[in-house]
Amino acid sequence: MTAALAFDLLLVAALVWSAARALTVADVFRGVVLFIVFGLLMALAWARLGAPDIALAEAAIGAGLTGALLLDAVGHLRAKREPGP
Amino acid sequence: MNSLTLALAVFLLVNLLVALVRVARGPTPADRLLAALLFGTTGVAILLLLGDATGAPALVDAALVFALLAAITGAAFTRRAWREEAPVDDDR
Amino acid sequence: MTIADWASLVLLVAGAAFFFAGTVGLLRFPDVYTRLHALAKADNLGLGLVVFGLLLKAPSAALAIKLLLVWLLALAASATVGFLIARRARRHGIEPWRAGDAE
Amino acid sequence: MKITLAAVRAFLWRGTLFALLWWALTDGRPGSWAVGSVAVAFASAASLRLLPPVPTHVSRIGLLRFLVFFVHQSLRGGVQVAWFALRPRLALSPAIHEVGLRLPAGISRVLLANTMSLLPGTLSVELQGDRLCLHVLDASAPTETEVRTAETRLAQMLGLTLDTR
Repeated sequence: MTAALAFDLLLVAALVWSAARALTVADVFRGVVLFIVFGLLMALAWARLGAPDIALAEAAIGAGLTGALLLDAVGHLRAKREPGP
Repeated sequence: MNSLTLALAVFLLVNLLVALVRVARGPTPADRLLAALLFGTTGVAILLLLGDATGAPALVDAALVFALLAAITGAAFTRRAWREEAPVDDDR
Repeated sequence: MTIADWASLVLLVAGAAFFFAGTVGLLRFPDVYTRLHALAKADNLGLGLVVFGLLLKAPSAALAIKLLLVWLLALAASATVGFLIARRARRHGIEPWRAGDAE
Repeated sequence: MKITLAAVRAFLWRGTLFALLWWALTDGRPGSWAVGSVAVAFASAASLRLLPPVPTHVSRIGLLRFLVFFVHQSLRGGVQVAWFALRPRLALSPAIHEVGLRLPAGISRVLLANTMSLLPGTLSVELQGDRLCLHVLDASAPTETEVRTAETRLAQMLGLTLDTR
């Protein structure tokens, strides 16, 4: 099954790329976005590994809720650093 | 037939990854957050095709969660994270 | 292959084509607003075609309802998020790109 | 919340919809209804609290016509964006248009703003009172006419009267 192999290789490459970028990027906001991207790609990976239940949990908790909380935290950090209107 | 849906899934994954270039490049924070929308539609389509190709209908549930959380992430971003004008950062 | 199989195949391929167009638009269009157009329309139509393609093969009514629900949710999500992002961008003073501006 | 006939009707309608949803989500497993009936009841109660029943009547023919309109227009919208994206020369002429709405205030305007985002060439950017700002891909397109059509279809579906001044 070459299509399956191609899918998995692409997915792995993207996973590693987004993980590395999320850790090394200087801007916090971009780090958070990359973290969300990583979480969603990870959910796809779980789906490929035959674990739809974990894919569901990863998408819901890993990317969705944690992502929203981190975005909120970024907002608070920005508001604190530069007191806005 | 199954191999064909799988091939389409690969095609969509390539699409998704290429579109991530836009997310990585920006230039505005909103451009980056297009990732949420992107996974809300392209990611869902990939999950549905995978579910069909591998005969795992449970993936449809995961697709539902994807679509729901795209909305939550987008709302959290616009309501919370992007309150003040973040400088339009050009990178690299 | 039956007629339903063929129809499903055509719908799936057409859906993928619209996803491709959406991606091209996302890369080529000059500003946030136009990119949102590409995502909100091309990708949603692509997803709709994929959903209907899979509907033709759905083994049970429950699965069919779930597939339709996925599409509805994705439509609502991208319309809402697209609106929120566009509104925020406008309030932040990001000017829409106009014909004649350099990219 | 006062218990009115409208509230009871809305409760029963929404309860039926949620029950159908539960049935689909659980693949109709009979064992799930012990939890399901409680969940459906709570969901219906919560939905009444968050979105109190409005005195509108959703007409079935109107709904059908709106769906046909919507599917047809989203096809057009997708094809149009695809054409813009794929043609060799980028021939966009975007602009921002502002249109006054004739729909009554409330959920129907939000619904219209969301619908417009999915129709060809338009993207809602701002909804303030009865003004809707749209970003359009083609400045010369008859935006106002398109909004009017969508408005009429929505009003027909929800059984609302447009404020024609």
